[in-house]
Amino acid sequence: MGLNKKPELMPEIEKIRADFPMLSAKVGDRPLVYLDNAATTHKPLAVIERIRKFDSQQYATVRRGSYRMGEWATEMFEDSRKKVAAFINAGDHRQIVFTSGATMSMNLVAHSFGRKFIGAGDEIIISNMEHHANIVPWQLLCLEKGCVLKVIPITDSGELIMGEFDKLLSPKTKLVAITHSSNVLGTVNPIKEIVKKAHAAGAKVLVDAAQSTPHMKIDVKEMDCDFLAFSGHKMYGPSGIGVLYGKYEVLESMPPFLAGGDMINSVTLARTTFAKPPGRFEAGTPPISQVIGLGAAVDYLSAIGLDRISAYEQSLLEYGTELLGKIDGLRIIGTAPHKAAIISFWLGAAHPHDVITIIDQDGIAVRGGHHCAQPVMERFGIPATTRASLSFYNKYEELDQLAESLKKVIKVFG
Amino acid sequence: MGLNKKPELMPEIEKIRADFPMLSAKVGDRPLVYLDNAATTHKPLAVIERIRKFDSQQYATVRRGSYRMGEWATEMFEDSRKKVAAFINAGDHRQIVFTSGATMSMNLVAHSFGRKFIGAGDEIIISNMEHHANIVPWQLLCLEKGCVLKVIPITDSGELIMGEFDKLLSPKTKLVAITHSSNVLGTVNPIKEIVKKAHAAGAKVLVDAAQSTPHMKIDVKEMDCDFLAFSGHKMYGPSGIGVLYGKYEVLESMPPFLAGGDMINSVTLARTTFAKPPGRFEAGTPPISQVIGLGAAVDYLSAIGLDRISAYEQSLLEYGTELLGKIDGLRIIGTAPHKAAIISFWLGAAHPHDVITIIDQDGIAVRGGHHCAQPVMERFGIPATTRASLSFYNKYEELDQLAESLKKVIKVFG
Amino acid sequence: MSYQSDLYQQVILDHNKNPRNFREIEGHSNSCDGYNPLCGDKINIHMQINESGLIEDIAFSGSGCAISKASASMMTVNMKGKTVADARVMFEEFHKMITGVMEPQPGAHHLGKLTIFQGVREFPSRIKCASLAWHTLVCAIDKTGETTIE
Amino acid sequence: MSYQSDLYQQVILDHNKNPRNFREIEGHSNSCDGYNPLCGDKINIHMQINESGLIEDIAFSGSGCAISKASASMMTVNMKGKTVADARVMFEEFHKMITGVMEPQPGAHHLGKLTIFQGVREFPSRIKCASLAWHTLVCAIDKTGETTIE
Ligand SMILES: Cc1ncc(COP(=O)(O)O)c(C=O)c1O
Ligand SMILES: Cc1ncc(COP(=O)(O)O)c(C=O)c1O
Repeated sequence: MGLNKKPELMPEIEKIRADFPMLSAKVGDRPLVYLDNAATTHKPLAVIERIRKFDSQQYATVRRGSYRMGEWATEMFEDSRKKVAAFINAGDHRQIVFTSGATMSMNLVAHSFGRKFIGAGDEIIISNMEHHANIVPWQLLCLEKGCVLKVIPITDSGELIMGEFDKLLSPKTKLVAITHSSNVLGTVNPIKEIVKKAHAAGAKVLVDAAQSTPHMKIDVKEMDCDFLAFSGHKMYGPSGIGVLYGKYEVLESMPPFLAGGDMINSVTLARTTFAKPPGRFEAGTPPISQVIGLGAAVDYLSAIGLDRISAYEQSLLEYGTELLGKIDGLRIIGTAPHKAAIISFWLGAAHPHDVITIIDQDGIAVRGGHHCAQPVMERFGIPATTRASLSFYNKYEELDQLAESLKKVIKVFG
Repeated sequence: MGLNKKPELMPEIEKIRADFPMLSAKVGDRPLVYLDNAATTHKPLAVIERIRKFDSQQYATVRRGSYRMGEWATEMFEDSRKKVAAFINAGDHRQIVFTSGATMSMNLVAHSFGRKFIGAGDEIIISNMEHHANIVPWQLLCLEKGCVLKVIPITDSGELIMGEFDKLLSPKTKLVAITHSSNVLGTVNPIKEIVKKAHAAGAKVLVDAAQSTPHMKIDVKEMDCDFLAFSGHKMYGPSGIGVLYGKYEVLESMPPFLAGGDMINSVTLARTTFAKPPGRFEAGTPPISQVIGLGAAVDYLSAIGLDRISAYEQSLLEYGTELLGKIDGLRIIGTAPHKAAIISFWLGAAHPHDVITIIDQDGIAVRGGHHCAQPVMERFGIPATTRASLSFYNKYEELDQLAESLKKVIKVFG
Repeated sequence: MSYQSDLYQQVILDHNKNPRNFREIEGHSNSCDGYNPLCGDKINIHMQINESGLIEDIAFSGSGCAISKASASMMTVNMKGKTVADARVMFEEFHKMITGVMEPQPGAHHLGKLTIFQGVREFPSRIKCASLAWHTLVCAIDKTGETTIE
Repeated sequence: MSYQSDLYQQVILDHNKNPRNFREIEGHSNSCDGYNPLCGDKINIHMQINESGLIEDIAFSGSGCAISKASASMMTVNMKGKTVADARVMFEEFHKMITGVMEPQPGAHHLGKLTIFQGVREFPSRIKCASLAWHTLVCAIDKTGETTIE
């Protein structure tokens, strides 16, 4: 290894950067160096313009079988569903439920699947590296139902201790809710193995893919998971849109969650019958323009190719890890061999909050805090980390800038 | 009265129409005549451009106290909250909860307030003119909790029978959930009186304002309601965004509903404490760009003035009612003296579904169906209505076109 | 494309105004309630099928638009005297025709006068109106009792 | 605006590195745990207040950024020997200063050296860091036991 820039992995990087208007933004007088991609990603013009075009030339409400303008909008809307299905290799597009975000997708499973199929004494297994969105819904469910939350511990490098998972699994396990990739540690978990074992124990598996869909090829058929949740805004799409993939027969076994228009077949004041999935779970007017925009994001990512994106981001990760590793007193949190391009660290002298304020003056945007993953902080005995999370639109030079700026921090606090 | 056009009520109508790119859309070779505003409204350039600008020059995630880009975005985001608060005269902006839509707002109340404060034998009063979004959440709640749903009947003209409401009210009543304005009949209900009586009986009141916020000045302080729910996309804002107003002390008494990031104060794997409202009810990354866009919509409406909007729309309503009333065999459903600019009708010879297909050929977009309000259909003994719902961007001439086109329908089915 | 020549042809308008077999069959052997939740249409089919699978009688009731009513009316006219097996074949053919999967060349199918519905393919939101009665027919044959097209 | 001259002045960096009164008080009369959920900062305040409302001793513990730690440290130094009433006045003044509501003209307030925190107003996301210790102080005086700034 060594400090090895491999720009040949993304030769058109400048062309790509030009696709993202935000990447030429300035913070004060400094160009923005955006390294907070795990929080949210910027949108390519293709997405911004798709939404604008839809809103100004094609806008209508959907799914109400009406005039042609509405039919066309419905067609585009359902077309996005098919694109998303193809993107994660879901096959049948009726397995794609549109939600308002990954958080909502997981809450949907907790309320609909959870409240129906998980009872007193049953167990749900999560891990020590989950985002709050994949912890709190289960805590609330267990408070209500009397089920028990079990936690797969993690190693010092930030990997699941699979042997402990094996021990936690039992006939009581009804659900394993696990992140595909940790938003703090970067760790990519062995989902296929987890699903296989969980299924053998009779449990369903929900995968929190909020951090993986933007960065690696997802194949739900190969994973064989029962649910997969993710957000549009983390994969270069609009805010306000998320996805819940669910196996059709599982979705079909679930009661509705939110109630309102479009999720019913017939309503009388006495009795109501419900639509089939995905409609059953899409009450009310959906985020129409955002669904259209998500379709454009999927097209954009597919055109570049997830394999190329992964390869380039891995090279950025390797470079950044080496580079930051050389900084005195900097401790990287999350060193699993199989990880996404996220570098969390603890900088002895300076608290993450101070780090971000100082490097922000250089135009560098990274996150400092607990990243909505407090149990990870506890596990590593630190209150917070500073996190640089990378995208295929980042450059090696931006990591150089980060390293330089961190050296200033050390000088201030030295 | 008489067929009286009063263009002087909106002298700048052509300027206004030019603000809405969709209004110059074509359906085939015909200009779009958009009369389906109760389903969804088109967006002025001010909204479309605000979103585009935010997404391309100002985008960042919010509420995570971080680099300046994120602080600025948070400021704009919270500024929208203040704008929305002012728009409905809410006072304290912490009483504005952002949701994904009116449907979600009502579900939030059902799950959080409802599941905590409404139990077996308690009663919820709704009316016979509710949208499914204000029926089904309560049906599901009552199925779960054993509470009882009571329904205020309506007269042949489509008004609430207030004497019956008085009889339904009792100490058992925990909630009155009522629409401000019916999406089928147009009826505007006497909310102030309802709230007064409900409060006297010890019940809280939720107002479904999805159909009123775009058309009349809303003053929650004057109404004194406990909750008010509405959607961005019906008030010239983006899709994917809604609002729940709640009195602060009521919101504060409620447990969280959706769980995830940002709605908590601290999470351990054992125990979690929750944030104060509105944060408590805004789990996960919010619909950031849509909140910003909603702020722009509020600005746009306020600049024109809700009073002028109401006056002009009332004149359109009067004109349209007269005009369509002259058509042979056309029966208007919903003839309350106090109604919003919605004209639902039943055209003897032709089923609404046939009506919309035929007039769609003339570029006219109206809705045909049950409008997610099947109990209204049952009440009037019809399977569906055709509905023209008007906006301040409509013109008298568009109503003339509708009338002409309906005459063609009659010729076909005569 | 014109709605008058393609969709609302005289025959269809006539069946809408004067639907055939618009009644119930007392003591029917088969029945089904069909719903189209999108537009609220309801079609109820009653059938009398004998032991050898012959459709001796068929009737419909309910409410719906001109397309769904005319489609139901013409279907019942065509079904009487056919076998259950014939009915299934025609359902398939009809469905393929209105969704544009099959061109209704003369002689290549069993639809006869029902080809009048081919114009529906130009009006995607109306396809379900034309097919509701047919889905309900299959449901009645299968004795499922209730069907919903979404 | 520069982070070095406005925010991270030497005095602040020094209090961060060598916080004063960074300890617990056994048998304290008043205490409170303060949280800033946004950044995970926690500050615990212990106080010894006598019958006449005099702050005889005050100390803090917990974890946080340089701003919150230095703010807590300098606050404890300033509070010792003051009355509860003084403390409340200073809380108001401090809060007004860091939010930019009040200009810290010499003589017009009781903040003394604490005006060094006025630069925080230029860093809105850091205002809560500077105020956490102060909110916790008021909470301890009120014997509320726990406070969260949101
Ligand atoms: C009266 C009324 N309430 C609630 C709703 C639901 O709004 P949304 O679909 O935007 O959630 C609508 C619109 O469909 C409505 O007309
Ligand atoms: C791993 C993980 N899961 C879930 C979420 C929640 O996503 P959202 O806030 O878009 O609902 C996030 C992002 O914050 C995340 O990183």
